[in-house]
Amino acid sequence: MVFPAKKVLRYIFALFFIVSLNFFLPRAMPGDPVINLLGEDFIAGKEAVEKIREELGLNRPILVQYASYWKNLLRFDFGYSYHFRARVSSLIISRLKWTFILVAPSLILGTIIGALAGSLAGWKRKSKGNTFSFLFFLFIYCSPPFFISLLLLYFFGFRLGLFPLKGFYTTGNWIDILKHLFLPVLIMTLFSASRNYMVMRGSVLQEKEKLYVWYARAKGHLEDSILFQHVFKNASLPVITLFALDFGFLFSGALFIEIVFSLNGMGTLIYQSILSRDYPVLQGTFLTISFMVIIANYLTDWIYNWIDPRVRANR
Amino acid sequence: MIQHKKKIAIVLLTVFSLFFLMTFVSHGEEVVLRIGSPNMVSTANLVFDDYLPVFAHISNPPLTKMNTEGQIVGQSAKLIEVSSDNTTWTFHLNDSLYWSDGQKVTPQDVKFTIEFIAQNVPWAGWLKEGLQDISIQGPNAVVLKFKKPHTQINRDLSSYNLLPKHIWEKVESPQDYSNPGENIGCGPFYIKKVDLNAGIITMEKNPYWKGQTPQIGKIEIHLYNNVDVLSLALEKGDVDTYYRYASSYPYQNIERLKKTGRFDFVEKLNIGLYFLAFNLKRTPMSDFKFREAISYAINYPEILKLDGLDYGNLPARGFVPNSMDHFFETELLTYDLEKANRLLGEAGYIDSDKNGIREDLAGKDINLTMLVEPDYVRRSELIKYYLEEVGIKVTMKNVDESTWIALKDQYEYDITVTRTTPWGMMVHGGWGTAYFDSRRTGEGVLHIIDDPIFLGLVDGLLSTTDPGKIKELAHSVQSYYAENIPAIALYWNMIITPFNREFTGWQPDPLFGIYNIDNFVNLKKVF
Amino acid sequence: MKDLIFQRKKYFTRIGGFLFILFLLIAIFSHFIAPFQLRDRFDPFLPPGLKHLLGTNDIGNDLFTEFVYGSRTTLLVGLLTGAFAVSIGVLVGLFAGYHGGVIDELLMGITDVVLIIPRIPLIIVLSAFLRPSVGLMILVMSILWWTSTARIIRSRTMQIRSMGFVESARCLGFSSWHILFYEILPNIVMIIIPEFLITVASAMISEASLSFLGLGDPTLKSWGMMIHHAFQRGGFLNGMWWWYIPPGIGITLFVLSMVFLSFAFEETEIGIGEEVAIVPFNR
Amino acid sequence: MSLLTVERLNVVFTTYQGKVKAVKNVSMTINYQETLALIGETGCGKSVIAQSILRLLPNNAQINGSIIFQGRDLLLVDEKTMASIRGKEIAIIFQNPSLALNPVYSIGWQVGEPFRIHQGVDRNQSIQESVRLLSYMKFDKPESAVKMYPFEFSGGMNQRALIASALALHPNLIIADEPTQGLDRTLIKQIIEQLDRARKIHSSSMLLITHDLTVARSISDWIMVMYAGEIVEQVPTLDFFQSPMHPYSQGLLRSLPENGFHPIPGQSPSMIENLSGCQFHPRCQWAREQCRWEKPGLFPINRRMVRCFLYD
Amino acid sequence: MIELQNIFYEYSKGWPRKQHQIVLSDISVKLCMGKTFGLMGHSGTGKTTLGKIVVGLIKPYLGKISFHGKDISQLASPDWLFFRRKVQMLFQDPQGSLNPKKRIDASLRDILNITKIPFNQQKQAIEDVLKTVGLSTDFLLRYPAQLSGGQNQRISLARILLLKPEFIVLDEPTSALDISVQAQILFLLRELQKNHGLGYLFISHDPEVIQYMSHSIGILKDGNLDIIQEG
Repeated sequence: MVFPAKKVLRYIFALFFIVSLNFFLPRAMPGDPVINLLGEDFIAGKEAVEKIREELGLNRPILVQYASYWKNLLRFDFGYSYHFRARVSSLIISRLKWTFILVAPSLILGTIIGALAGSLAGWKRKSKGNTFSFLFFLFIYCSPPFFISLLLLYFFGFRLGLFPLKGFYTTGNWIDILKHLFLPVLIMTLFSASRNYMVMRGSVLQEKEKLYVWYARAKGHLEDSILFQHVFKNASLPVITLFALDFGFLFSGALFIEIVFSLNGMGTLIYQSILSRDYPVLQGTFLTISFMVIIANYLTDWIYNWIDPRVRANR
Repeated sequence: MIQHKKKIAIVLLTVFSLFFLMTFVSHGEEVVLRIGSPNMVSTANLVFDDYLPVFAHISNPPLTKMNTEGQIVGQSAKLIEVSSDNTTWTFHLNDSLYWSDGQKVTPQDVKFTIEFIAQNVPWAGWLKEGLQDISIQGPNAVVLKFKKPHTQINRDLSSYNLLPKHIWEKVESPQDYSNPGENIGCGPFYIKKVDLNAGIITMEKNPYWKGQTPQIGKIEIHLYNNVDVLSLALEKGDVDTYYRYASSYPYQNIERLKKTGRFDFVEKLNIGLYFLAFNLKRTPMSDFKFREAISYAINYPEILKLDGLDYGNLPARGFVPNSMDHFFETELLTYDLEKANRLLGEAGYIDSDKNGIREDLAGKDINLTMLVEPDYVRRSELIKYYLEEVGIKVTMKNVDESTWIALKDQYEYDITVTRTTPWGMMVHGGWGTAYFDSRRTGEGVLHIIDDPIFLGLVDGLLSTTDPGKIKELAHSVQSYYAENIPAIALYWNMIITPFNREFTGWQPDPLFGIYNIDNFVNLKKVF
Repeated sequence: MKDLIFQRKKYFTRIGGFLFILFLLIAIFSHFIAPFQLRDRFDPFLPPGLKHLLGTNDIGNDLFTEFVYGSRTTLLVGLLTGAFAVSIGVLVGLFAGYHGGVIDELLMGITDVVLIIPRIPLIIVLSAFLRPSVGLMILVMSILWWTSTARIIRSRTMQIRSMGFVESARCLGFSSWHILFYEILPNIVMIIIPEFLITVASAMISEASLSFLGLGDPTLKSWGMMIHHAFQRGGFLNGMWWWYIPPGIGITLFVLSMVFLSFAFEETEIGIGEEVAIVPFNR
Repeated sequence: MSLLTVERLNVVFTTYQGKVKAVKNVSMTINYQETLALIGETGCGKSVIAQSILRLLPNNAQINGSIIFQGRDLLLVDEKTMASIRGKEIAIIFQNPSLALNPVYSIGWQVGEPFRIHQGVDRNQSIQESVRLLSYMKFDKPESAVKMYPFEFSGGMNQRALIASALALHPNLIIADEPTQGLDRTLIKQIIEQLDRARKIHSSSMLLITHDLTVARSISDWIMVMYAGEIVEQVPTLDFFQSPMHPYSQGLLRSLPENGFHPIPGQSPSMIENLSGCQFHPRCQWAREQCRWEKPGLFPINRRMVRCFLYD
Repeated sequence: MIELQNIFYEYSKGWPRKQHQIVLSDISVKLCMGKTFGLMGHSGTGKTTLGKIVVGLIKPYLGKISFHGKDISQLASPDWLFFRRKVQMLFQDPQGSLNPKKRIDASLRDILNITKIPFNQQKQAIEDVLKTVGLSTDFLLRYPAQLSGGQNQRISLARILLLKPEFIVLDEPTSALDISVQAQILFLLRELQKNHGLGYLFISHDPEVIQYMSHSIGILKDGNLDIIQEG
């Protein structure tokens, strides 16, 4: 699959910008860059600090530092966390896996459920079921994620005792993992679905007045088959765009859910590094998420290309 | 579409009921003590993690410990000797200690541990600088020789876990050594697994443990990011007790737990406390009369009730709580608005322009900058209200922990609310001197007193190991606090630990609470 | 049949408008509405009653008073962020869409980059380096939240630019400035307003979420902070719903009112173009 | 026996500005294998009649009257039956082919759609069928054309694809709603010829809606002139061009290029306001006092009908 | 008089490798005041592009346009403004050439404002121009969507007339209109030419309309202009 050079260039530029931001931010912030780079949790004697300053090359000209920063990044070296006593890259990889297990099903389920329910709601606005689903998703859409998480945890986890309150697993077999993941994935799915629902509903509302819909009707299609054979594909284009954005959103949303459910994923990693002001980890996670979003954008373009012939031809 | 909806509903129902059924999976027979803790372990490192070293105190017991009476006694070391000039300390090891792989604990292990700490742990810099020589004496004794007299080394070593030399010397970079699997230990339990994805640290019985045999078979430490969720887990029965280093179970949640009828509570007066600190390098805080007046402006009963839910005692002018060794009774702090106003007036702080705010001696409105850390917002808010009651304006400055440290080190504040930990109360000269001695630095250290009298008392404490002399000096320090009020204790609180009634025999110590070996070997499951 | 739809829309609009104005009035006239001062203290943990409509909190402050005053901060954060972010987005979108060419490539390149930056993590990184404060939060959100607006405005501007009246205006000799702000802007107001409302909503939810993480300014009285304290001080566990539900519902209702209002604008304009439906709502 | 009979059709739209009476008391008949051309100005209600026949009006429309198609009243049958009639027995060609085609599906997929809907043919076979239909419509390379998308075609090509699709199942009635709108003159001729040829081969009837008199003249058998929602003249095509009777018809013919672009003075009335009397009286040079107050009926003269007091 | 000399125009597409498509090649024509030049051609042959080049909305790739003997690309600001006002264009889509969010009144007043007509004279000017295009003042408070195509086209014409132009490019002004309305507009345009001595460049694909309107006629095909009838 070849892409227009312009798009690729944009992604490269975006990556370049984010990496640069990540490089200059700690150096531009008030305070000692050593502390800004190592985290405030890091306590060491003066000698040690000087030694590390030397190691990090903070005495060298900023452009030289910048170049070596890039070199490190290309080797997937995000630095070292004194708080976690580990390389940031290995830390992120071990956490990313779990967050992915959380995010991927939510994203897929959320997109499917949201798109289906949303298209139905846009198509037949008057039915009672759609009014209900509209109000339901609107409520989810308008609520802070941590709020919903705690409420669901309280009712399903505590009151009804159906699900465990923390962790990815206890024993580690797949049923156990599913049981632990059910509530977090449910909540993330709801959020993802609510966003997709709103977009899909609006999109179908716009599409349904278009001439090709009337024409499909004139050909003898029944209402439901117009929706699924004609409108759905057109109306889902904005949802696909959202897919990439959703990715970043779910990673941030996962933050709150991971905290509430004590899940040892990227969100908790971010949270722990906030608490200990572990800047290398914060920056590493930030970079990773940005990178994931760029990849998701790339993927989105790909899907978009595949669905919309107009885009394909405009290359 | 209706059919579709039905299908979806059926699938959802099936999945749901499947999960419902799975909740009835039963557990094994072995007696397991499950401890819930919000102290999130972030890496399986026995030395550098924030909290794993605390949890490892029962698997890799330090040389010394604090007993339930608050005295430092030997743990892995059965006998501790100190030379008369306080420079040479000899630790005779308990000879019945074995690592969980069957090897005997040797003085080499201790030597390795202390050298490792001195070399790698930044906050143990004093050890690196002060240590002259470590040698092994006989089959089971280690001798530490210091460059200058060190009187409290037994206490300072009570927090460093013993490391097995035969494992750690093979590790390539021990600074980064984190091991989520089995960690060899020499306590009654050893760490079997640190599974952060499950949020569980599993500890199993050390088969070679020669001391009192524990009644429980296994300890699981369950980690919760969120305290409320942890409280729910307690209530639900997911965990049996609660442990948070140097902190109590949230007071607000106690009543609720009591109602379940399944829990009892260990109540222990905390050695640490919350206090209001003055920046003595600035006016008007440097004026004793001002501080004295303020000490009457604070509504102690109310702050105890609101902030501590009455789980604690009213404080005395002597600062140090009565749970501490060598407590010396001083006059209780009292709330007397009239007196506070009168004293302020007498000291010359009068509101002459009638704008509701008193002026300082130079004639300017008093506007105190109060540093507020996120965790101390409520207490700080109350202090602000109290001071405004007597005509002193307070501006709250929101800072995070690191900024707080930076600003207090630069004396860029007027007042602040902070706390002491039990450990902090005991280090340095003890009795809180660590926080005030102007010659010290450190995270929570305020270093605001440079009065030679006070420094003399501290030096006295630092140069003796004689119990009688220590007691005398401890009393003097408390009198000094009472007479000079460099800081005001807000209240003395309790550390409350809920536990499942099925377990009995709890023996908390003042330093690490329930988390000590004596406690765990004595615990019994009743039902 | 159509009447029914109109009525439904009116219904939503009325609820939305009513709630919006209600909250706005509460924020503006806090002094008159609040029964007590923020600093007044009573018995702690009182349940709702006649004297204290929403009971009292852990240090005995009247929660209704706190709720009323808290609306100020929360609404301020939301409305200011919305205003700033949407202004940036509208300007960028207008210029990119109208001028096209290199300017468009450049502005849209920047938009894409900013869109890719994960918002909440960046705010977290920034608040970690700097100190949390309302100003910072508004600033950071404003410079991150404008992208979707810019995209939509751009695509609409491009559509409008190709319409005859813009060309005709150019031909008649109007300046670019006149064309942008007098000819094109009135035609995109209908998209700007829902974008504004959605941005406000998103900012408010973010403020609350960050406060929950402890990244808010704890000395400030906002709804997010109320919830933060409720969770910190056992309000949630002890079922003191009167402590955390009103601010939570407050946020949800205000956001809801915004969304309802935005629907009113959305549905009058049909066939705006596909991108309008994209309402990225990042928290 | 007629194929389609419309009787007393009234269509009212409810809008923000008020009630719009788009079609007022229209009756008409289309016989087998005949073409009826409905002509009139933009907005006079021509398309509404077409949409009423297929029951494709938006929700804010109210229809009254009866539309008898092959013995069934289309306004009374249920939605499922109606769907089975659409595309199979009555096909429609829209005036904006590029918008009527779905942008994200290939031409072949869309042209062959009637086979899938009404005959349960599978996807591949339907595309084969559309190759056949497109070659029939004189597409150069029908095999590659079916893989193209509407945006890759010009308006004229899309229109031909639409016609191909409409004729797929040999419908009895084809409704062509301004099929030549916006196309070049040369193309118009070509498309109209193809349309007429196809109609004749399938022996279908056609309802042609247009404002282009030239188009109407070339293929229609009957002409029906509409003005402001009413039928003002119904007449065989030849007679119409020879001797238009209604003053509006006369005006229309005079404004044709070949007759020297002589405009009718004034403007057509708004459909919201209720104009009393003859709808054309403000612009009519023969208007008299009676026309102002009294609505003329449709007066039959020979084979034609005229709504004017002049022929009372 | 407007003179086009050797006009070239090409359309480029794609990035980074551009594809060029020549739209107009070497076109030279003289457009006179008071006369109509009819420009014919199929859709997509660049008729509208040529029209826009004449009014200066698009710059040609090569070539010179002179207005009263002066090269318009060399014009200084006041002269350019003069040219901009005197040479106008009427677009094809009647509905689209008026701002849908503005009442007719405001659309007209905008023009009067840029020509600096004082407010108290505006009302008279608007009444006059509406009379010229054959509309009543009732329309002033309506929006373009409430008018028919022919009425909108009249308003567009009124806007142009307010600038007192010398030359108007008419880009298929009637192709979207009904036959009867088309006749009205064409009639009006001829009246205006007679009364004001306007020059027209009349663009259309309809030979009959071109014949009816024009003094001289050119056909645009494959980028070349063939003049088939000299006026």
